[in-house]
Amino acid sequence: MALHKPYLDIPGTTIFDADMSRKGYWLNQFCMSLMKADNRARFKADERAYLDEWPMTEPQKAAVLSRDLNECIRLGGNIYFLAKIGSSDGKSFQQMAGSMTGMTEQEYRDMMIAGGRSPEGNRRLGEDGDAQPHRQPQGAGGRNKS
Amino acid sequence: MALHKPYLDIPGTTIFDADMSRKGYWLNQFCMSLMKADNRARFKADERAYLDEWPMTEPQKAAVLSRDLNECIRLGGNIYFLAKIGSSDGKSFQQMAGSMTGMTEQEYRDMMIAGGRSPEGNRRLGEDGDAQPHRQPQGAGGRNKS
Amino acid sequence: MARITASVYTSHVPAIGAALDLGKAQEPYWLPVFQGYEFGKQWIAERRPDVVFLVYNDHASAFSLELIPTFAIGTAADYEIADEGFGPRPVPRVQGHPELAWHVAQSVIQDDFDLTIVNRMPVDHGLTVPLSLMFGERHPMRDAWPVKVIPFAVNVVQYPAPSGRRCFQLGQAIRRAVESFDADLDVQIWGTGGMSHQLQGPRAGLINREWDNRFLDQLIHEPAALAQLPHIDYVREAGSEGIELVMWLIARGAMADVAGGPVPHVAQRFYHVPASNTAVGHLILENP
Amino acid sequence: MARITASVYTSHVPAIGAALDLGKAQEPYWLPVFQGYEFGKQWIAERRPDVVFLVYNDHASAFSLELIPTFAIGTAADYEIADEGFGPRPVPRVQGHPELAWHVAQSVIQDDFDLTIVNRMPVDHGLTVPLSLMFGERHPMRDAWPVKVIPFAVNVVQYPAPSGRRCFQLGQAIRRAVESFDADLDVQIWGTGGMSHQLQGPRAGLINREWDNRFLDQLIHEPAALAQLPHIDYVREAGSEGIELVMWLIARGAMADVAGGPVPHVAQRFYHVPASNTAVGHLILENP
Ligand SMILES: [Fe+3]
Ligand SMILES: [Fe+3]
Repeated sequence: MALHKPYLDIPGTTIFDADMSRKGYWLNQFCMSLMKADNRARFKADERAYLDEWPMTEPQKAAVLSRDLNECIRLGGNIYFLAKIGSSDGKSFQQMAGSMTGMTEQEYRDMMIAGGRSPEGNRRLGEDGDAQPHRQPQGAGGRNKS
Repeated sequence: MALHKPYLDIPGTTIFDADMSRKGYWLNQFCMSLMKADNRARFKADERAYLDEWPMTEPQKAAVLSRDLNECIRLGGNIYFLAKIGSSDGKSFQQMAGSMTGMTEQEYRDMMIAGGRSPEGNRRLGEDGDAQPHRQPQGAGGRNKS
Repeated sequence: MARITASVYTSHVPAIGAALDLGKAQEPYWLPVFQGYEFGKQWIAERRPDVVFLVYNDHASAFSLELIPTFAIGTAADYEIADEGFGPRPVPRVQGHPELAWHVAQSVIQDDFDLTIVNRMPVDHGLTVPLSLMFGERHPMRDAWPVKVIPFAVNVVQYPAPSGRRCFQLGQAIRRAVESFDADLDVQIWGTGGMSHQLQGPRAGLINREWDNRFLDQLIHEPAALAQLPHIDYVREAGSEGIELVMWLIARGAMADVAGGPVPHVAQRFYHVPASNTAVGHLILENP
Repeated sequence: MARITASVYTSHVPAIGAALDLGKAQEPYWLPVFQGYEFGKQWIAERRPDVVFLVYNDHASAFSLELIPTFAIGTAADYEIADEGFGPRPVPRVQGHPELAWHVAQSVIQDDFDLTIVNRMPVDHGLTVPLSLMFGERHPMRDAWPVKVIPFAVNVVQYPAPSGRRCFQLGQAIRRAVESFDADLDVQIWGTGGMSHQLQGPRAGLINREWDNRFLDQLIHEPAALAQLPHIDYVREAGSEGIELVMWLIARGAMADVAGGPVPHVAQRFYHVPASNTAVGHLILENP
């Protein structure tokens, strides 16, 4: 409480502040454990059993199992920690980042080669850029939805 | 080099600065390991074998084996780390501190009850207080020597 | 809004903890020490704070030479009691106040203090002995400490410790942070360690009664001037471990008068030699 | 006396390391990136420093949420390569410079920066990718890096990161510390991370070419003004991970002109989009 959060009006963006850090503590510490090859092997052998060793919430475990990174972030995960899951899966950082937009891998890659996502319309909530809530998911994810 | 050391003129005193910290790194890390009951038991069972697990110098190991705390400090030990050895031995901090003066336990205790060691003559090297190099060891240690 | 109601200053000699834990508090050697805290125990029973912001130093318990933070703030919900080589002290675990701790951490980092945030930190005698002195004996399992505690660890083991000036400024930043926390909390800030003592070498056992009492005088009446004292003066006059006294300046900097408020009321002042190797000093300052 | 001869700025994108390690440097996607560093590789071969003071951030590799230092200086003799989830990068271990590192640590702590001193710290892509970019491929066992490195880790993962203003002041303190070290050493200071990128959420992939280039302009010509930029501007304009750019201000603050010396010479300026999710920026500034 009383923590000033000037960043809440930025669309599609979660700042890893005190509240998120407290919420996601064990989710992130679980991710950290994947930096050891032994733990990666145990995780890959039985993901559910490995997750159950950690005092994470059920929604956090479900989000990890389904590799829903947006949900992981909503539940307190930080992308640098979550990246250990992707690394364990053999995914690149571009594949991980792209997965949060709804775009296909190729669509996201093409966007980046074309110069990346524009800040226009994406600086503040209420503008009309492609990162705004009313335009999610993007790309093929969005087309599938509609 | 070039580290300013204004404290070198204080008698009977070693400041745990960068140089001491580098010199005593493994000696102190060994001490730190004695915070675990298992390690204390292994150390007490075979001190030499336990010390040999650490990349300490031979003089450091010898100083630990002989419980020569002044020598430990000269070799980079810090008193808060070294205190773990004393605790493992069941020694109080007063026994440990006293052991570095040459006084008997009773002499040191009596000095403290009488108000402690005076700063007079002990502020700078070259004065004539009881902590000056030319007056070591103190108490019974000194009498035995002469 | 949260407010700092008082500051408490006390030595945190490990032997005091051992005397309590081994039932020696009534022995002639220890009686005068504990008598000096009788006032404080009653005083705090009558005006129990919600949170104690407890400034202390770790004595190679949580932090080895692998990693040495100058300032570390504990933001965890609870803290285990450190095993300092003879098993953990038989006292309750320490409950934190994560909301206020994070608020202070965020605020003072944005105020240009370069804190280390810590979520796992066994706490040693530096933190538990002051709790025992002020709250008396507590059973490790059946009891709990009657306050939440925010542990704030200062490096005074590895030279160089932060300067007195820096500590005094930090205290001021902590006060601003606490006062901007929008819950109705009474917060005390405690500065611990000292007074004069030296635990090492042929100069072990040094005590400087005059210097200590001048320190108490100045801490009360002219803390800003006291904060200018260089590190070398502490070591020369108050022993190599006397440097712990810089931590008292953090607590003092958090008092209202430093920010132009009223002068604090001296509720208690106590000084005794010795407790083991150390001169025991204790002050209670109230914000009127 | 030791001296800071130049500062180098570069992104430290992990995919650049992966591209090098997997032999993809000649592919059309990566070629323009590595071409931007051809100048730097020749430049540094001709004026190889003795020590690189390498400002970077740890990406949840050495530091978990258990302990988050705002500023951590590595004083160890060597550093292992972190396993970031797919095994350590196949590059040589990093050799430190303990004497100079301790000297800087002691000096800037006494200058009221509250560093954490670290003697064991696996270093991740934030530190190794800049080394690879400037020194090229090195075999992990047969080769060594041609310089000693002092790793200096800045928290930009847990909000709040230190302010740009604080970073810029710290750079000035580092310069004073290096210049008071009485060995004849050429020291470069590197600022790494950035430029615009966002790795998370529906806004992932944000790139702001105009803002980045204005940042480069200002960093060169008016760094003191740039240092006043608040955190929120980085996030809004350059993406949530764009905040890494505050680290460039540490390196910039260490340049001679900030202390009244001559204006630096811009030896190299390079900008390219994209490398994976990120805009790559690179500058070399020489103290004349
Ligand atoms: Fe202490
Ligand atoms: Fe980075």
